[in-house]
Amino acid sequence: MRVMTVKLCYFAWVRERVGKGEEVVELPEGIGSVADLVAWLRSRGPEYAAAFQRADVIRAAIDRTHVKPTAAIAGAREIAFFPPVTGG
Amino acid sequence: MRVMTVKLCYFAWVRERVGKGEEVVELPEGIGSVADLVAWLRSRGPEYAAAFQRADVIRAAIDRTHVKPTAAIAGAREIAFFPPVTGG
Amino acid sequence: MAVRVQREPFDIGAEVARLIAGRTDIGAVVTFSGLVRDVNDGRRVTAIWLEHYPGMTEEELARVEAEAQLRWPLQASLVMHRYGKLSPGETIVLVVTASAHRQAAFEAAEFLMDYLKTRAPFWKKEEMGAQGGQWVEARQSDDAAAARWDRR
Amino acid sequence: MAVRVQREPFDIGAEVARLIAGRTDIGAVVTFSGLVRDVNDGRRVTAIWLEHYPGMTEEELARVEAEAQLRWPLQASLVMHRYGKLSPGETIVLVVTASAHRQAAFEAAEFLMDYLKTRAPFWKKEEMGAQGGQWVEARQSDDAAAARWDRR
Repeated sequence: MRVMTVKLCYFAWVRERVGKGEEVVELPEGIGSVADLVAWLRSRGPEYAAAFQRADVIRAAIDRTHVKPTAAIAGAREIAFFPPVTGG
Repeated sequence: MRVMTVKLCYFAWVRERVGKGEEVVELPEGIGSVADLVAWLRSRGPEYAAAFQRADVIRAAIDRTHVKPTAAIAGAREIAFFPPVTGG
Repeated sequence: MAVRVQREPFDIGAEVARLIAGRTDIGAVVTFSGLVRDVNDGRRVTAIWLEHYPGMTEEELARVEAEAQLRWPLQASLVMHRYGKLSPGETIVLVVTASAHRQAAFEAAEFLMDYLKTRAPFWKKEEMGAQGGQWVEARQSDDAAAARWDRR
Repeated sequence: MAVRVQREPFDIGAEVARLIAGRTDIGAVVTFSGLVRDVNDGRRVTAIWLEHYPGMTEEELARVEAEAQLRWPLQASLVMHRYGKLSPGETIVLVVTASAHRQAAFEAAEFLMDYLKTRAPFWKKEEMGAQGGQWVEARQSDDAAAARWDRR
Protein backbone atom coordinates (compact mmCIF):
# COMPACT_ATOMS: atom_id res chain seq x y z
CA MET A 1 0.00 0.00 0.00
CA ARG A 2 1.29 3.45 -1.01
CA VAL A 3 1.57 5.83 1.95
CA MET A 4 2.16 9.58 1.94
CA THR A 5 4.25 11.16 4.68
CA VAL A 6 3.34 14.75 5.53
CA LYS A 7 4.00 17.24 8.28
CA LEU A 8 0.86 18.62 9.94
CA CYS A 9 0.84 21.92 11.85
CA TYR A 10 -1.84 23.16 14.23
CA PHE A 11 -2.36 26.69 15.50
CA ALA A 12 -4.39 28.54 18.16
CA TRP A 13 -7.31 26.53 19.59
CA VAL A 14 -6.80 23.76 17.04
CA ARG A 15 -3.30 23.30 18.49
CA GLU A 16 -4.60 23.44 22.05
CA ARG A 17 -7.28 20.82 21.41
CA VAL A 18 -5.03 18.45 19.46
CA GLY A 19 -2.46 18.90 22.23
CA LYS A 20 0.54 19.50 19.95
CA GLY A 21 1.79 22.08 17.49
CA GLU A 22 2.97 19.69 14.81
CA GLU A 23 3.44 16.06 13.92
CA VAL A 24 4.53 13.92 11.01
CA VAL A 25 1.92 11.42 9.87
CA GLU A 26 1.65 8.69 7.27
CA LEU A 27 -1.60 8.97 5.39
CA PRO A 28 -3.39 5.88 4.12
CA GLU A 29 -4.41 5.71 0.49
CA GLY A 30 -7.65 7.37 -0.57
CA ILE A 31 -7.08 10.73 1.10
CA GLY A 32 -7.17 13.09 -1.85
CA SER A 33 -8.35 16.45 -0.51
CA VAL A 34 -7.99 18.63 2.56
CA ALA A 35 -11.57 17.69 3.49
CA ASP A 36 -10.64 13.98 3.29
CA LEU A 37 -7.69 14.64 5.58
CA VAL A 38 -9.90 16.43 8.13
CA ALA A 39 -12.33 13.48 8.13
CA TRP A 40 -9.44 11.07 8.68
CA LEU A 41 -7.98 13.22 11.48
CA ARG A 42 -11.34 13.28 13.30
CA SER A 43 -11.21 9.48 13.47
CA ARG A 44 -7.85 9.48 15.23
CA GLY A 45 -9.13 10.10 18.76
CA PRO A 46 -11.24 12.33 20.97
CA GLU A 47 -8.71 15.20 20.96
CA TYR A 48 -8.83 15.31 17.15
CA ALA A 49 -12.61 14.94 17.15
CA ALA A 50 -12.81 17.96 19.49
CA ALA A 51 -10.34 20.01 17.46
CA PHE A 52 -12.05 19.33 14.12
CA GLN A 53 -15.65 19.24 15.36
CA ARG A 54 -16.47 22.57 13.71
CA ALA A 55 -14.91 21.62 10.40
CA ASP A 56 -16.65 24.54 8.67
CA VAL A 57 -14.67 27.13 10.61
CA ILE A 58 -11.27 25.46 10.25
CA ARG A 59 -8.93 26.93 7.68
CA ALA A 60 -6.07 25.14 5.96
CA ALA A 61 -2.81 25.96 4.25
CA ILE A 62 -0.69 23.71 2.05
CA ASP A 63 2.99 24.54 2.00
CA ARG A 64 2.24 27.96 3.52
CA THR A 65 -0.49 28.98 1.09
CA HIS A 66 -4.19 29.26 1.97
CA VAL A 67 -6.30 26.53 0.36
CA LYS A 68 -9.94 25.46 0.25
CA PRO A 69 -11.25 22.15 1.68
CA THR A 70 -11.51 20.80 -1.86
CA ALA A 71 -7.79 21.37 -2.55
CA ALA A 72 -5.78 18.27 -3.50
CA ILE A 73 -3.03 17.35 -1.04
CA ALA A 74 -0.89 15.36 -3.47
CA GLY A 75 2.73 16.46 -3.17
CA ALA A 76 2.18 18.52 -0.05
CA ARG A 77 5.06 18.63 2.42
CA GLU A 78 3.38 20.69 5.14
CA ILE A 79 -0.33 21.07 5.82
CA ALA A 80 -1.56 23.46 8.50
CA PHE A 81 -4.93 23.76 10.23
CA PHE A 82 -6.08 26.79 12.14
CA PRO A 83 -9.11 28.97 13.04
CA PRO A 84 -9.94 32.05 10.96
CA VAL A 85 -7.10 34.51 11.41
CA THR A 86 -7.42 37.41 13.86
CA GLY A 87 -4.26 39.46 13.45
CA GLY A 88 -3.88 43.14 12.67
CA MET B 1 -23.05 110.41 3.65
CA ARG B 2 -22.56 107.24 5.77
CA VAL B 3 -19.23 105.57 5.13
CA MET B 4 -18.05 102.15 6.27
CA THR B 5 -14.44 101.65 7.25
CA VAL B 6 -13.08 98.16 6.67
CA LYS B 7 -9.75 96.39 6.50
CA LEU B 8 -9.09 94.59 3.23
CA CYS B 9 -6.53 91.75 2.95
CA TYR B 10 -5.09 90.29 -0.23
CA PHE B 11 -3.23 87.00 -0.63
CA ALA B 12 -1.12 85.17 -3.24
CA TRP B 13 -1.46 86.58 -6.77
CA VAL B 14 -4.26 88.92 -5.72
CA ARG B 15 -1.79 90.50 -3.28
CA GLU B 16 0.96 90.63 -5.91
CA ARG B 17 -1.30 92.35 -8.47
CA VAL B 18 -2.80 94.84 -6.03
CA GLY B 19 0.72 95.54 -4.80
CA LYS B 20 -0.02 95.34 -1.09
CA GLY B 21 -1.11 92.79 1.49
CA GLU B 22 -3.68 94.92 3.26
CA GLU B 23 -5.23 98.34 3.46
CA VAL B 24 -7.98 100.17 5.30
CA VAL B 25 -10.62 101.70 3.02
CA GLU B 26 -13.74 103.79 3.42
CA LEU B 27 -16.54 102.36 1.35
CA PRO B 28 -19.15 104.64 -0.22
CA GLU B 29 -22.80 103.92 0.39
CA GLY B 30 -24.51 101.34 -1.80
CA ILE B 31 -21.96 98.55 -1.44
CA GLY B 32 -24.01 95.78 0.10
CA SER B 33 -22.38 92.54 -0.95
CA VAL B 34 -18.96 91.06 -1.57
CA ALA B 35 -19.68 91.20 -5.30
CA ASP B 36 -20.49 94.93 -5.01
CA LEU B 37 -17.18 95.43 -3.22
CA VAL B 38 -15.28 93.60 -5.98
CA ALA B 39 -16.94 95.80 -8.61
CA TRP B 40 -15.98 98.94 -6.68
CA LEU B 41 -12.39 97.71 -6.19
CA ARG B 42 -11.99 97.12 -9.93
CA SER B 43 -12.78 100.78 -10.51
CA ARG B 44 -9.95 101.93 -8.24
CA GLY B 45 -7.11 101.64 -10.75
CA PRO B 46 -5.32 99.34 -13.21
CA GLU B 47 -3.66 97.24 -10.46
CA TYR B 48 -7.10 96.47 -8.97
CA ALA B 49 -8.58 95.86 -12.41
CA ALA B 50 -5.80 93.33 -13.06
CA ALA B 51 -6.16 91.67 -9.65
CA PHE B 52 -9.94 91.31 -9.90
CA GLN B 53 -10.17 90.68 -13.64
CA ARG B 54 -11.10 87.01 -13.12
CA ALA B 55 -13.74 87.79 -10.52
CA ASP B 56 -15.15 84.27 -10.88
CA VAL B 57 -12.02 82.61 -9.49
CA ILE B 58 -11.51 85.01 -6.59
CA ARG B 59 -12.58 83.79 -3.19
CA ALA B 60 -13.51 85.95 -0.21
CA ALA B 61 -13.62 85.69 3.56
CA ILE B 62 -15.39 88.01 5.99
CA ASP B 63 -13.85 88.16 9.45
CA ARG B 64 -11.88 84.97 8.71
CA THR B 65 -14.80 82.90 7.46
CA HIS B 66 -15.30 81.81 3.84
CA VAL B 67 -18.23 83.61 2.18
CA LYS B 68 -19.96 83.66 -1.22
CA PRO B 69 -20.03 86.70 -3.51
CA THR B 70 -23.63 87.33 -2.47
CA ALA B 71 -22.71 87.62 1.22
CA ALA B 72 -23.61 90.93 2.91
CA ILE B 73 -20.66 92.93 4.18
CA ALA B 74 -22.55 94.98 6.76
CA GLY B 75 -20.66 94.90 10.06
CA ALA B 76 -17.52 93.33 8.60
CA ARG B 77 -14.23 94.38 10.14
CA GLU B 78 -11.89 92.43 7.83
CA ILE B 79 -12.58 91.26 4.30
CA ALA B 80 -10.02 89.10 2.49
CA PHE B 81 -9.65 88.26 -1.20
CA PHE B 82 -7.58 85.39 -2.54
CA PRO B 83 -7.34 82.71 -5.24
CA PRO B 84 -8.72 79.20 -4.59
CA VAL B 85 -6.61 77.67 -1.84
CA THR B 86 -3.80 75.24 -2.68
CA GLY B 87 -2.45 74.02 0.66
CA GLY B 88 -2.05 70.47 1.94
CA MET C 1 -7.66 67.71 19.39
CA ALA C 2 -5.16 70.24 18.17
CA VAL C 3 -4.22 72.45 15.25
CA ARG C 4 -0.75 73.86 14.73
CA VAL C 5 0.56 76.17 12.00
CA GLN C 6 4.31 76.69 11.98
CA ARG C 7 7.44 77.28 9.92
CA GLU C 8 9.43 74.54 11.64
CA PRO C 9 9.52 70.90 10.55
CA PHE C 10 7.60 68.42 12.66
CA ASP C 11 8.41 64.96 13.95
CA ILE C 12 5.70 62.49 13.04
CA GLY C 13 6.91 59.85 15.50
CA ALA C 14 6.95 62.31 18.40
CA GLU C 15 3.49 63.63 17.50
CA VAL C 16 1.95 60.15 17.35
CA ALA C 17 3.71 59.11 20.58
CA ARG C 18 2.35 62.21 22.33
CA LEU C 19 -1.15 61.54 21.03
CA ILE C 20 -1.35 57.96 22.30
CA ALA C 21 0.78 58.32 25.47
CA GLY C 22 -0.95 56.73 28.45
CA ARG C 23 -4.03 55.81 26.38
CA THR C 24 -5.29 52.23 26.30
CA ASP C 25 -8.62 52.90 24.58
CA ILE C 26 -7.22 53.71 21.11
CA GLY C 27 -7.28 50.86 18.60
CA ALA C 28 -6.28 52.63 15.40
CA VAL C 29 -4.06 55.57 14.49
CA VAL C 30 -3.86 56.87 10.93
CA THR C 31 -1.38 59.50 9.82
CA PHE C 32 -1.15 61.35 6.55
CA SER C 33 1.98 63.28 5.60
CA GLY C 34 2.05 65.49 2.53
CA LEU C 35 5.52 66.08 1.07
CA VAL C 36 7.01 68.49 -1.44
CA ARG C 37 7.82 66.69 -4.71
CA ASP C 38 10.56 67.81 -7.07
CA VAL C 39 8.27 67.39 -10.08
CA ASN C 40 4.66 68.61 -10.17
CA ASP C 41 2.53 68.23 -13.32
CA GLY C 42 5.75 67.85 -15.29
CA ARG C 43 7.35 71.01 -13.92
CA ARG C 44 10.71 70.76 -12.16
CA VAL C 45 10.34 72.32 -8.70
CA THR C 46 13.38 73.52 -6.72
CA ALA C 47 11.36 74.74 -3.74
CA ILE C 48 7.89 75.92 -2.80
CA TRP C 49 6.77 78.99 -0.91
CA LEU C 50 3.65 78.57 1.21
CA GLU C 51 1.74 81.75 1.99
CA HIS C 52 -1.16 81.64 4.45
CA TYR C 53 -3.69 83.87 6.18
CA PRO C 54 -2.55 84.09 9.82
CA GLY C 55 -5.49 83.85 12.14
CA MET C 56 -7.96 82.51 9.60
CA THR C 57 -5.74 79.49 8.94
CA GLU C 58 -5.91 78.31 12.55
CA GLU C 59 -9.65 79.04 12.77
CA GLU C 60 -10.46 77.24 9.54
CA LEU C 61 -8.35 74.18 10.44
CA ALA C 62 -10.09 74.08 13.83
CA ARG C 63 -13.48 74.19 12.08
CA VAL C 64 -12.46 71.34 9.76
CA GLU C 65 -11.21 69.31 12.72
CA ALA C 66 -14.41 69.99 14.70
CA GLU C 67 -16.46 68.81 11.69
CA ALA C 68 -14.44 65.55 11.59
CA GLN C 69 -15.11 65.01 15.28
CA LEU C 70 -18.83 65.48 14.71
CA ARG C 71 -18.82 62.88 11.95
CA TRP C 72 -16.57 60.17 13.45
CA PRO C 73 -15.95 58.90 16.99
CA LEU C 74 -12.37 60.19 17.27
CA GLN C 75 -10.41 59.83 20.48
CA ALA C 76 -7.72 62.20 19.32
CA SER C 77 -6.79 64.21 16.25
CA LEU C 78 -4.07 66.55 15.11
CA VAL C 79 -3.68 68.84 12.10
CA MET C 80 -0.29 70.46 11.51
CA HIS C 81 0.58 72.62 8.53
CA ARG C 82 3.77 74.44 7.67
CA TYR C 83 4.27 77.73 5.83
CA GLY C 84 7.26 79.55 4.36
CA LYS C 85 9.90 78.06 2.11
CA LEU C 86 10.06 74.27 1.80
CA SER C 87 12.37 72.05 -0.25
CA PRO C 88 11.50 68.81 -2.09
CA GLY C 89 11.28 65.94 0.39
CA GLU C 90 10.08 68.15 3.24
CA THR C 91 6.74 67.54 4.95
CA ILE C 92 4.09 70.23 4.37
CA VAL C 93 1.16 68.82 6.28
CA LEU C 94 0.53 66.16 8.90
CA VAL C 95 -2.88 64.83 9.87
CA VAL C 96 -3.30 62.26 12.65
CA THR C 97 -6.54 60.57 13.68
CA ALA C 98 -7.13 58.06 16.47
CA SER C 99 -10.21 55.94 17.03
CA ALA C 100 -11.28 52.63 18.56
CA HIS C 101 -11.64 51.13 15.07
CA ARG C 102 -9.74 51.50 11.84
CA GLN C 103 -12.52 52.57 9.50
CA ALA C 104 -13.28 55.74 11.47
CA ALA C 105 -9.59 56.64 11.69
CA PHE C 106 -9.07 56.14 7.94
CA GLU C 107 -12.21 58.00 6.88
CA ALA C 108 -11.60 60.92 9.23
CA ALA C 109 -8.00 61.32 7.99
CA GLU C 110 -9.16 61.34 4.35
CA PHE C 111 -11.92 63.80 5.20
CA LEU C 112 -9.50 66.13 7.02
CA MET C 113 -7.15 66.14 4.03
CA ASP C 114 -9.92 66.62 1.47
CA TYR C 115 -11.52 69.45 3.43
CA LEU C 116 -8.23 71.09 4.35
CA LYS C 117 -7.19 71.09 0.69
CA THR C 118 -10.25 73.10 -0.34
CA ARG C 119 -10.76 75.26 2.76
CA ALA C 120 -7.54 76.07 4.63
CA PRO C 121 -6.18 79.43 3.39
CA PHE C 122 -2.79 78.37 2.05
CA TRP C 123 -1.34 79.20 -1.35
CA LYS C 124 1.65 77.47 -2.92
CA LYS C 125 4.13 79.17 -5.18
CA GLU C 126 6.55 76.87 -6.97
CA GLU C 127 10.09 78.06 -7.49
CA MET C 128 11.64 76.70 -10.64
CA GLY C 129 15.21 77.97 -10.47
CA ALA C 130 16.10 80.38 -13.27
CA GLN C 131 12.56 80.19 -14.66
CA GLY C 132 11.19 82.07 -11.66
CA GLY C 133 8.09 81.24 -9.67
CA GLN C 134 4.51 80.26 -10.41
CA TRP C 135 1.40 80.11 -8.25
CA VAL C 136 -0.04 76.60 -8.19
CA GLU C 137 -3.57 76.40 -9.58
CA ALA C 138 -6.27 74.68 -7.58
CA ARG C 139 -7.16 71.19 -8.79
CA GLN C 140 -10.67 70.23 -9.79
CA SER C 141 -9.85 66.76 -8.42
CA ASP C 142 -9.48 68.33 -4.97
CA ASP C 143 -12.94 69.89 -5.25
CA ALA C 144 -14.34 66.53 -6.32
CA ALA C 145 -12.60 64.78 -3.41
CA ALA C 146 -14.08 67.26 -0.95
CA ALA C 147 -17.53 67.06 -2.54
CA ARG C 148 -17.83 63.33 -1.92
CA TRP C 149 -18.28 64.08 1.80
CA ASP C 150 -21.28 66.36 1.10
CA ARG C 151 -23.56 63.42 0.50
CA ARG C 152 -23.13 62.04 3.98
CA MET D 1 8.86 47.31 -0.10
CA ALA D 2 9.38 45.33 3.06
CA VAL D 3 7.70 42.96 5.50
CA ARG D 4 8.87 42.43 9.06
CA VAL D 5 7.52 40.12 11.76
CA GLN D 6 9.01 40.57 15.21
CA ARG D 7 8.48 40.45 18.96
CA GLU D 8 10.04 43.86 19.57
CA PRO D 9 8.16 47.18 19.50
CA PHE D 10 8.70 49.41 16.48
CA ASP D 11 9.25 53.12 16.07
CA ILE D 12 6.80 54.62 13.59
CA GLY D 13 8.78 57.86 13.20
CA ALA D 14 12.01 56.02 12.44
CA GLU D 15 10.27 53.73 9.95
CA VAL D 16 8.68 56.62 8.05
CA ALA D 17 11.94 58.59 8.11
CA ARG D 18 13.82 55.59 6.68
CA LEU D 19 11.18 55.11 3.98
CA ILE D 20 11.31 58.68 2.68
CA ALA D 21 15.01 59.42 3.32
CA GLY D 22 16.62 60.98 0.26
CA ARG D 23 13.39 60.71 -1.77
CA THR D 24 11.93 63.79 -3.46
CA ASP D 25 9.34 62.00 -5.60
CA ILE D 26 6.98 61.00 -2.79
CA GLY D 27 3.98 63.28 -2.27
CA ALA D 28 1.95 61.31 0.26
CA VAL D 29 2.73 58.94 3.12
CA VAL D 30 -0.04 57.16 5.00
CA THR D 31 0.57 55.11 8.12
CA PHE D 32 -1.79 52.86 10.00
CA SER D 33 -0.99 51.67 13.51
CA GLY D 34 -3.13 49.06 15.25
CA LEU D 35 -3.00 49.15 19.05
CA VAL D 36 -4.07 46.83 21.84
CA ARG D 37 -7.15 48.18 23.64
CA ASP D 38 -7.95 47.43 27.26
CA VAL D 39 -11.60 46.75 26.42
CA ASN D 40 -12.72 44.66 23.43
CA ASP D 41 -16.41 43.94 22.78
CA GLY D 42 -17.09 44.79 26.42
CA ARG D 43 -14.43 42.43 27.79
CA ARG D 44 -11.68 43.82 30.02
CA VAL D 45 -8.32 42.81 28.50
CA THR D 46 -5.14 42.79 30.59
CA ALA D 47 -2.89 41.60 27.74
CA ILE D 48 -3.04 39.75 24.45
CA TRP D 49 -0.98 36.85 23.18
CA LEU D 50 -0.35 36.80 19.44
CA GLU D 51 0.47 33.42 17.94
CA HIS D 52 1.55 33.19 14.31
CA TYR D 53 2.73 30.69 11.69
CA PRO D 54 6.46 31.40 11.24
CA GLY D 55 7.38 31.24 7.59
CA MET D 56 3.86 31.47 6.22
CA THR D 57 3.31 34.81 7.97
CA GLU D 58 6.18 36.47 6.11
CA GLU D 59 5.18 34.86 2.80
CA GLU D 60 1.52 35.84 3.13
CA LEU D 61 2.32 39.44 4.13
CA ALA D 62 4.67 39.66 1.13
CA ARG D 63 1.87 38.39 -1.14
CA VAL D 64 -0.55 40.97 0.26
CA GLU D 65 2.04 43.72 -0.21
CA ALA D 66 2.78 42.59 -3.78
CA GLU D 67 -0.95 42.70 -4.55
CA ALA D 68 -1.14 46.29 -3.25
CA GLN D 69 1.77 47.25 -5.49
CA LEU D 70 -0.01 45.75 -8.50
CA ARG D 71 -3.13 47.77 -7.78
CA TRP D 72 -1.66 51.17 -6.84
CA PRO D 73 1.41 53.13 -7.96
CA LEU D 74 3.30 52.87 -4.68
CA GLN D 75 6.80 54.25 -4.34
CA ALA D 76 7.39 52.49 -1.05
CA SER D 77 5.52 50.31 1.40
CA LEU D 78 6.11 48.58 4.69
CA VAL D 79 4.16 46.02 6.69
CA MET D 80 5.30 45.24 10.24
CA HIS D 81 3.52 42.91 12.63
CA ARG D 82 4.39 41.83 16.15
CA TYR D 83 3.78 38.53 17.92
CA GLY D 84 4.06 37.32 21.51
CA LYS D 85 2.63 39.05 24.56
CA LEU D 86 1.42 42.64 24.18
CA SER D 87 -0.12 45.02 26.74
CA PRO D 88 -2.91 47.56 26.16
CA GLY D 89 -1.53 50.66 24.44
CA GLU D 90 1.17 48.71 22.56
CA THR D 91 1.28 48.73 18.76
CA ILE D 92 0.48 45.38 17.10
CA VAL D 93 0.74 46.28 13.45
CA LEU D 94 2.16 49.10 11.32
CA VAL D 95 1.42 49.66 7.65
CA VAL D 96 3.08 52.46 5.69
CA THR D 97 2.37 53.41 2.07
CA ALA D 98 4.01 56.11 -0.03
CA SER D 99 2.83 57.43 -3.39
CA ALA D 100 2.92 60.57 -5.52
CA HIS D 101 -0.72 61.32 -4.64
CA ARG D 102 -2.80 60.91 -1.52
CA GLN D 103 -5.64 58.78 -2.86
CA ALA D 104 -3.35 55.90 -3.82
CA ALA D 105 -1.55 56.03 -0.47
CA PHE D 106 -4.83 56.01 1.49
CA GLU D 107 -6.46 53.26 -0.55
CA ALA D 108 -3.39 51.02 -0.51
CA ALA D 109 -3.05 51.36 3.28
CA GLU D 110 -6.72 50.44 3.78
CA PHE D 111 -6.35 47.53 1.39
CA LEU D 112 -3.24 46.24 3.17
CA MET D 113 -5.03 46.33 6.52
CA ASP D 114 -8.22 44.73 5.21
CA TYR D 115 -6.32 41.95 3.43
CA LEU D 116 -3.87 41.38 6.25
CA LYS D 117 -6.75 41.05 8.73
CA THR D 118 -8.29 38.18 6.76
CA ARG D 119 -5.15 36.50 5.37
CA ALA D 120 -2.08 36.87 7.59
CA PRO D 121 -1.81 33.82 9.89
CA PHE D 122 -2.02 35.47 13.29
CA TRP D 123 -4.31 34.51 16.16
CA LYS D 124 -5.06 36.63 19.20
CA LYS D 125 -5.74 35.29 22.65
CA GLU D 126 -7.03 37.80 25.17
CA GLU D 127 -5.87 37.48 28.75
CA MET D 128 -8.48 38.64 31.21
CA GLY D 129 -6.70 38.36 34.56
CA ALA D 130 -8.25 35.82 36.91
CA GLN D 131 -10.85 34.86 34.30
CA GLY D 132 -8.17 33.23 32.14
CA GLY D 133 -7.73 33.59 28.39
CA GLN D 134 -9.97 33.46 25.36
CA TRP D 135 -9.23 33.19 21.66
CA VAL D 136 -10.61 36.16 19.74
CA GLU D 137 -13.22 35.22 17.15
CA ALA D 138 -12.86 36.48 13.60
CA ARG D 139 -15.17 39.37 12.73
CA GLN D 140 -17.60 39.21 9.85
CA SER D 141 -16.99 42.94 9.40
CA ASP D 142 -13.36 42.13 8.56
CA ASP D 143 -14.46 39.70 5.85
CA ALA D 144 -16.81 42.36 4.48
CA ALA D 145 -14.03 44.96 4.55
CA ALA D 146 -11.73 42.64 2.60
CA ALA D 147 -14.48 41.65 0.15
CA ARG D 148 -15.01 45.25 -1.01
CA TRP D 149 -11.67 45.04 -2.84
CA ASP D 150 -12.81 41.96 -4.82
CA ARG D 151 -14.97 44.05 -7.11
CA ARG D 152 -12.04 46.05 -8.44
